[in-house]
Amino acid sequence: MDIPRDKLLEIYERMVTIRKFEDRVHDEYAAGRIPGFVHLYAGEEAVAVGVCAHLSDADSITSTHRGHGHCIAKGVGVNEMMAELYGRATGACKGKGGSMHIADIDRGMLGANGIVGGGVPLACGAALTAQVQGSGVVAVSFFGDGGANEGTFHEGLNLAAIWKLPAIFVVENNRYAQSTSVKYASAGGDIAARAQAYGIPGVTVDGLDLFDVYETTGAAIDRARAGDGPTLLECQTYRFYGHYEGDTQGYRSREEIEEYRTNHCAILRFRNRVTEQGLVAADELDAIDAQVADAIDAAVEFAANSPFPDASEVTTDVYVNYQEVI
Amino acid sequence: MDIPRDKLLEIYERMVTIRKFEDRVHDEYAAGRIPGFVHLYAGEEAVAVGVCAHLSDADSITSTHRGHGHCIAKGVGVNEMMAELYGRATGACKGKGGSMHIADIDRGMLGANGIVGGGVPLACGAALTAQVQGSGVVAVSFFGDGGANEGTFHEGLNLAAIWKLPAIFVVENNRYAQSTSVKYASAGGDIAARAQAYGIPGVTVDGLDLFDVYETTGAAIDRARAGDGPTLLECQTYRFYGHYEGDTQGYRSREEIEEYRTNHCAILRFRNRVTEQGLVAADELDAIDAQVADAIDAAVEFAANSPFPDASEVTTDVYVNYQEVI
Amino acid sequence: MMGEERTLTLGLAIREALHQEMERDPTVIIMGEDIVGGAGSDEPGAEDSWGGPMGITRGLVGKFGHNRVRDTPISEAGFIGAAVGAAATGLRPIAALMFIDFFGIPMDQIYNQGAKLRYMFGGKAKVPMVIRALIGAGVNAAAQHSQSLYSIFTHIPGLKVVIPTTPYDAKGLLISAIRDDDPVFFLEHKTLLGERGPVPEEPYTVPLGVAEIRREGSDVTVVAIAKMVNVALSAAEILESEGVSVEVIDPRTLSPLDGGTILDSVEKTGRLVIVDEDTPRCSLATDIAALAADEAFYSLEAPIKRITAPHTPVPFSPTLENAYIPSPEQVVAAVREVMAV
Amino acid sequence: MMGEERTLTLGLAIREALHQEMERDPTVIIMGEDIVGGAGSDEPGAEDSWGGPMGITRGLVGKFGHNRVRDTPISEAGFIGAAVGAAATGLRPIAALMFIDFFGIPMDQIYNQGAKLRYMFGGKAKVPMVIRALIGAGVNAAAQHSQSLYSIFTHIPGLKVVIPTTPYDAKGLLISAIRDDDPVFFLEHKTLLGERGPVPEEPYTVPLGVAEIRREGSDVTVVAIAKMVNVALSAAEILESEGVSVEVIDPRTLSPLDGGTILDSVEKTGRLVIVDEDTPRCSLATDIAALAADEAFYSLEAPIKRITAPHTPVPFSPTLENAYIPSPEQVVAAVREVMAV
Ligand SMILES: Cc1ncc(C[n+]2csc(CCOP(=O)(O)OP(=O)(O)O)c2C)c(N)n1
Ligand SMILES: Cc1ncc(C[n+]2csc(CCOP(=O)(O)OP(=O)(O)O)c2C)c(N)n1
Ligand SMILES: [Mg+2]
Ligand SMILES: [Mg+2]
Repeated sequence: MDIPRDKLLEIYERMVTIRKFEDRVHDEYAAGRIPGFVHLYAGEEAVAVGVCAHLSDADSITSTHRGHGHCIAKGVGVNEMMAELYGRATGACKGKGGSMHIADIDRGMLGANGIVGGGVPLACGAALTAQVQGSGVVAVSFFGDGGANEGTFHEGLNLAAIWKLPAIFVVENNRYAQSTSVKYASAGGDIAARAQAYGIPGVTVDGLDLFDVYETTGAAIDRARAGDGPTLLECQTYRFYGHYEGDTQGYRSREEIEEYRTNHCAILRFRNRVTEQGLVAADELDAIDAQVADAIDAAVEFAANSPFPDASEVTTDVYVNYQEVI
Repeated sequence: MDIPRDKLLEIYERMVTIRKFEDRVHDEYAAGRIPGFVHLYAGEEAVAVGVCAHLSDADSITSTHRGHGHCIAKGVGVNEMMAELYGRATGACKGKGGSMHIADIDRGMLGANGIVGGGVPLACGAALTAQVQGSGVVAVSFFGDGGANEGTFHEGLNLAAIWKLPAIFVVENNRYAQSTSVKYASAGGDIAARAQAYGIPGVTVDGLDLFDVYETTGAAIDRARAGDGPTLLECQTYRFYGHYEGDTQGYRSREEIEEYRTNHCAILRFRNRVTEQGLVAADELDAIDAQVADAIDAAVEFAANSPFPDASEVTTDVYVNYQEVI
Repeated sequence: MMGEERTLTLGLAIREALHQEMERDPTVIIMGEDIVGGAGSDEPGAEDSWGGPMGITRGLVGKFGHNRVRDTPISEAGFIGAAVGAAATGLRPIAALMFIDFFGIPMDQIYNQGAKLRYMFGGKAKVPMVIRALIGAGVNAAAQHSQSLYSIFTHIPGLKVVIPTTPYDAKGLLISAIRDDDPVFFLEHKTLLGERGPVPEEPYTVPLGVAEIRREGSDVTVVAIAKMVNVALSAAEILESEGVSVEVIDPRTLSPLDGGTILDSVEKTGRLVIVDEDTPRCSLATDIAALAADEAFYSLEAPIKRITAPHTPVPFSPTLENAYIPSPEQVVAAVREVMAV
Repeated sequence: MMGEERTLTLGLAIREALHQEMERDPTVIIMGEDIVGGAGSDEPGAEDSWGGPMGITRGLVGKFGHNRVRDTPISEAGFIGAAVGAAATGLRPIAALMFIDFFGIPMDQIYNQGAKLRYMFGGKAKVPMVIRALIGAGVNAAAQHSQSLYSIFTHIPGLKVVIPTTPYDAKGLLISAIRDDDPVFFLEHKTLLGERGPVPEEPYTVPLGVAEIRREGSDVTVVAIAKMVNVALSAAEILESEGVSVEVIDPRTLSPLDGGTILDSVEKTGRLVIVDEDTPRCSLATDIAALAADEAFYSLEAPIKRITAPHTPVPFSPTLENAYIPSPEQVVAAVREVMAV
């Protein structure tokens, strides 16, 4: 599957945006400027971007507690994202959601999710809307290796399979769920193979290789749009930061992390491949790096200069309409 | 696997007891003497009996809304069972549970269950007790083809597999969940094959053949006791009555039911085999038939002559102890 | 039939509302276990052989097709969560949970997802969906098929909770619920489904959040929920013969609650008794009592009495279940007690 | 250190109770996601690197081994249901749900199975288990990690609900909960875990169902739950300077509730304010108000006021979360209002 040059540049830009956004959030969090619980996506960029490169605003995704990468990949702006993490009124969710619920429904991003496995049924629902309306759009559910042990995984995949919903289920197997190894928690040891239980294709993907993710997802989306039903993709990847900001990471070694950061960086790998194959010039990518760095600086400035929501906002947006009609 | 003669007689007695008990409950219900929601097990006797023939009171089972057969197979007495269905104080649950919650924990029968899929985690728990205590006992969870689509199936099997719990999961695939065919609701079409997702054995069993059920279960129990973990058995069977008493059964034909009743009766098949092979004489079995008929009559009499629980009993047995200590 | 009002059972009023709303709005879909029936069967005539636990949804698939009328596997978290996702992306799903007792399976999808999406997203989403479920004791269905539980959904911000007690209200409230832009629990007391009453043929709405005074009275206010409205009305009959005038209020919607109608009545009568089939702790009964103990305090002439189910599961045996469900006699006794002051 | 009381944080008091009870009783086991940590890692030293979300269970596996101290997959219905099954067959499991907000996943196993087995089986089973979970707002953890929700568990017959507010009570109540033969929710407010106070080294029990008067007073009774006890005590300080004497009651156990202590106090003071971080509808706040509006009616001199979170999800932004959580100022205002009568 050949990726057009423009798309390659966009893909690179999105991956770098995720990386720099997360690196910056790490620093902002450490400096005490971002409150709450934060889970960073750095290291896993090729998964979100490789999948979402196929999607338009009309396609839906559901995400996880580790949702910043999915937002950026789906085209959510970094200004409103950073403002949301800062808890500001200009944030993507007006400061009401924060990192764990960051969303932009206009871009088809149905929210980060504080509930592991919580997004799987929601994605089935978005795919159901597509099917009922014959709109031709698809829905993607991202979730972790840990999430694949929740009952919603089973119920969602079975439902999508019998209804042949246009859904793609993307397991981000980053080897850990909090501190627990996937080897301990997942019986069978092969998450992609769980697809067989539902009679749907299950594919193991090198989640650190943008091209592998992109191609496999493309095939899955074609299947979905053709009415052939869902696909399960297990993307093998790795997270560079701790489970959450503050995690002391006693469950894995510095060396392991360094090995991945140095030798299995999806962005570097992408950069090397496209430059070596002469698809894109290195200085074009450097220009993107610089651009993105500026955009992240600007986002922080935007966030820091934005007002906090007024306290009166606490009781708005609960319902569309909750008047007692007398 | 050779079954001792005594065991053959016991097996026959239990199967016939289930059949006659259910036939009688059908009549009693129609006559308005049994209230509530009732789901009959007739037709599926070989599953409950073939499995429970391996179990002692120290082994546990969890059951379903269709629980009478599991009770009888596990050795619960028909007097207290019938009295329970009648809602009497002498019932197995003092009239508090009824058909959907009939239980006898002293016999390791952890209850019929009004929640489809509800028993799977409970059985994991009983198996966990066995493992923690090193008692060597096992736990069996019975559930339906429909129940295999609940999230608890997935969570329970994965948990049992990673902990190598001494558990056996028995799917009673009677082809329907209420009015819905397993062909519609279960993606993949092969429930036993779902075991692969958890790296455990999954076996398709002729659930109308007592011997097949007995042998396969025996192997699964050996595995469980040896510390090799759980097994999934899919027993293909058929229910003779409607989903519940009152079901008009528009979703299947009279012919289909008649075909099973006549040509796929597990009891008849057992009887023919043991008599043809000369393992047991037909008149011994006839004697059991007569004995059981008397026992069922006696059970109805016991139930009908038992008192209803006193209204004051409504608030007892909620807690072991709920005093405010002042 | 000029001049004669058409009557329907409550169950058929619901069916009519479903038909009319599905006709009016192509985004309305309906899903649940066996709401059609016979799915996957090769048998001719098997289709539509079930229609949900009470046959109410029979006939829908023939008119609206399988795309909009869907049987689901037994996967409540899966399909109710799918209804949430579908609602957030442009449909108006009606999901049938069958018995409210099953809420423990899809609860996360209901309360952490469906009820909160709008708020968490800063008001940028809406989740217009209806969950239909059967509630209540009275048919010996025992501990896992007889609960009321509406107190729990009323507790959850982001949900609305509706309980009709008459066929007229059932149709009008369901149409309102379907057209509403928020997630609504529409609860049907299983013993009321057969009740018959006048129901206009044309579609109409009964607004959410408006109580109905079922009987006017001046001595004591009785607020009663679902089947307890009938229990309260029976008690009122008995009490009338003793010269006590009872006002019976049916909130119809528990969230939002029409507190105004209740408080006005208590201000008039000075006495309040609440009849609630749900269990007593942290319940609608305590909710309404607390409201009056704050906002109608100066009108109160007697303690506020609550008649509820006991703090126990629902028992199976008829003698026990009868003792479990609040009775007219209990209401009469409570009213006599507050009148004796 | 003769004469000097040993102090511990509330979190460490919980850890000590776990150690002592596991030592005392070999049937006590503990399970939950990452309660050990590092499971499946080949890394030396990975084991026990987590200890649950707050590190409380660190150190248990070294002493009691993997047979009794188990990390679980992310499968709340699976492992909490397994705890129910284990409890019914002879163990005393302690299951860690991490955040109470996750209750929607295992709820069926908790409320339809664990809470009802005994009743449904006619008293022939017991289910001695403890579910530990973090509750409460105050750390900007947003809508799905900040809820209180104890009203829902209090509503359910068959469950007990315990919330300690001091390290002393945390240890003693947890030991009682573990020894108790019924299923108990043991709820830990995440902002109280670091609070320090005297804790005896030897095992001791604090009985379930007994409230504690945290501050004696004569003008108004304030019943406060969990972190709200501190909010009420701060309010009481302010009010004292205005000459108002506030009695602050900490129920400690929500089910069973020590109604006697509350009613006695209201009979003495004639005024009641309830402070509850949970959302307002069908809540502990309404529960306690309803109790007093019935059984202490004749002592009441003023409306019963409830200070609670609003009927909204928990917001993320600090300005909003601060507005969400009941404050001492709100309590002061409510007390002034009832004192003005
Ligand atoms: C239902 C639920 N259970 C537990 C948690 C706590 N929790 C948050 S993230 C996490 C691990 C998730 O692991 P995985 O699915 O592999 O995603 P990853 O963090 O590796 O991206 C856990 C247990 C939660 N948020 N929701
Ligand atoms: C959680 C839950 N969902 C739905 C139901 C309603 N219900 C009762 S039995 C049943 C069908 C079960 O089918 P299956 O598991 O195949 O068992 P069978 O009745 O065929 O023995 C359904 C949907 C229920 N009791 N519990
Ligand atoms: Mg992971
Ligand atoms: Mg079946």
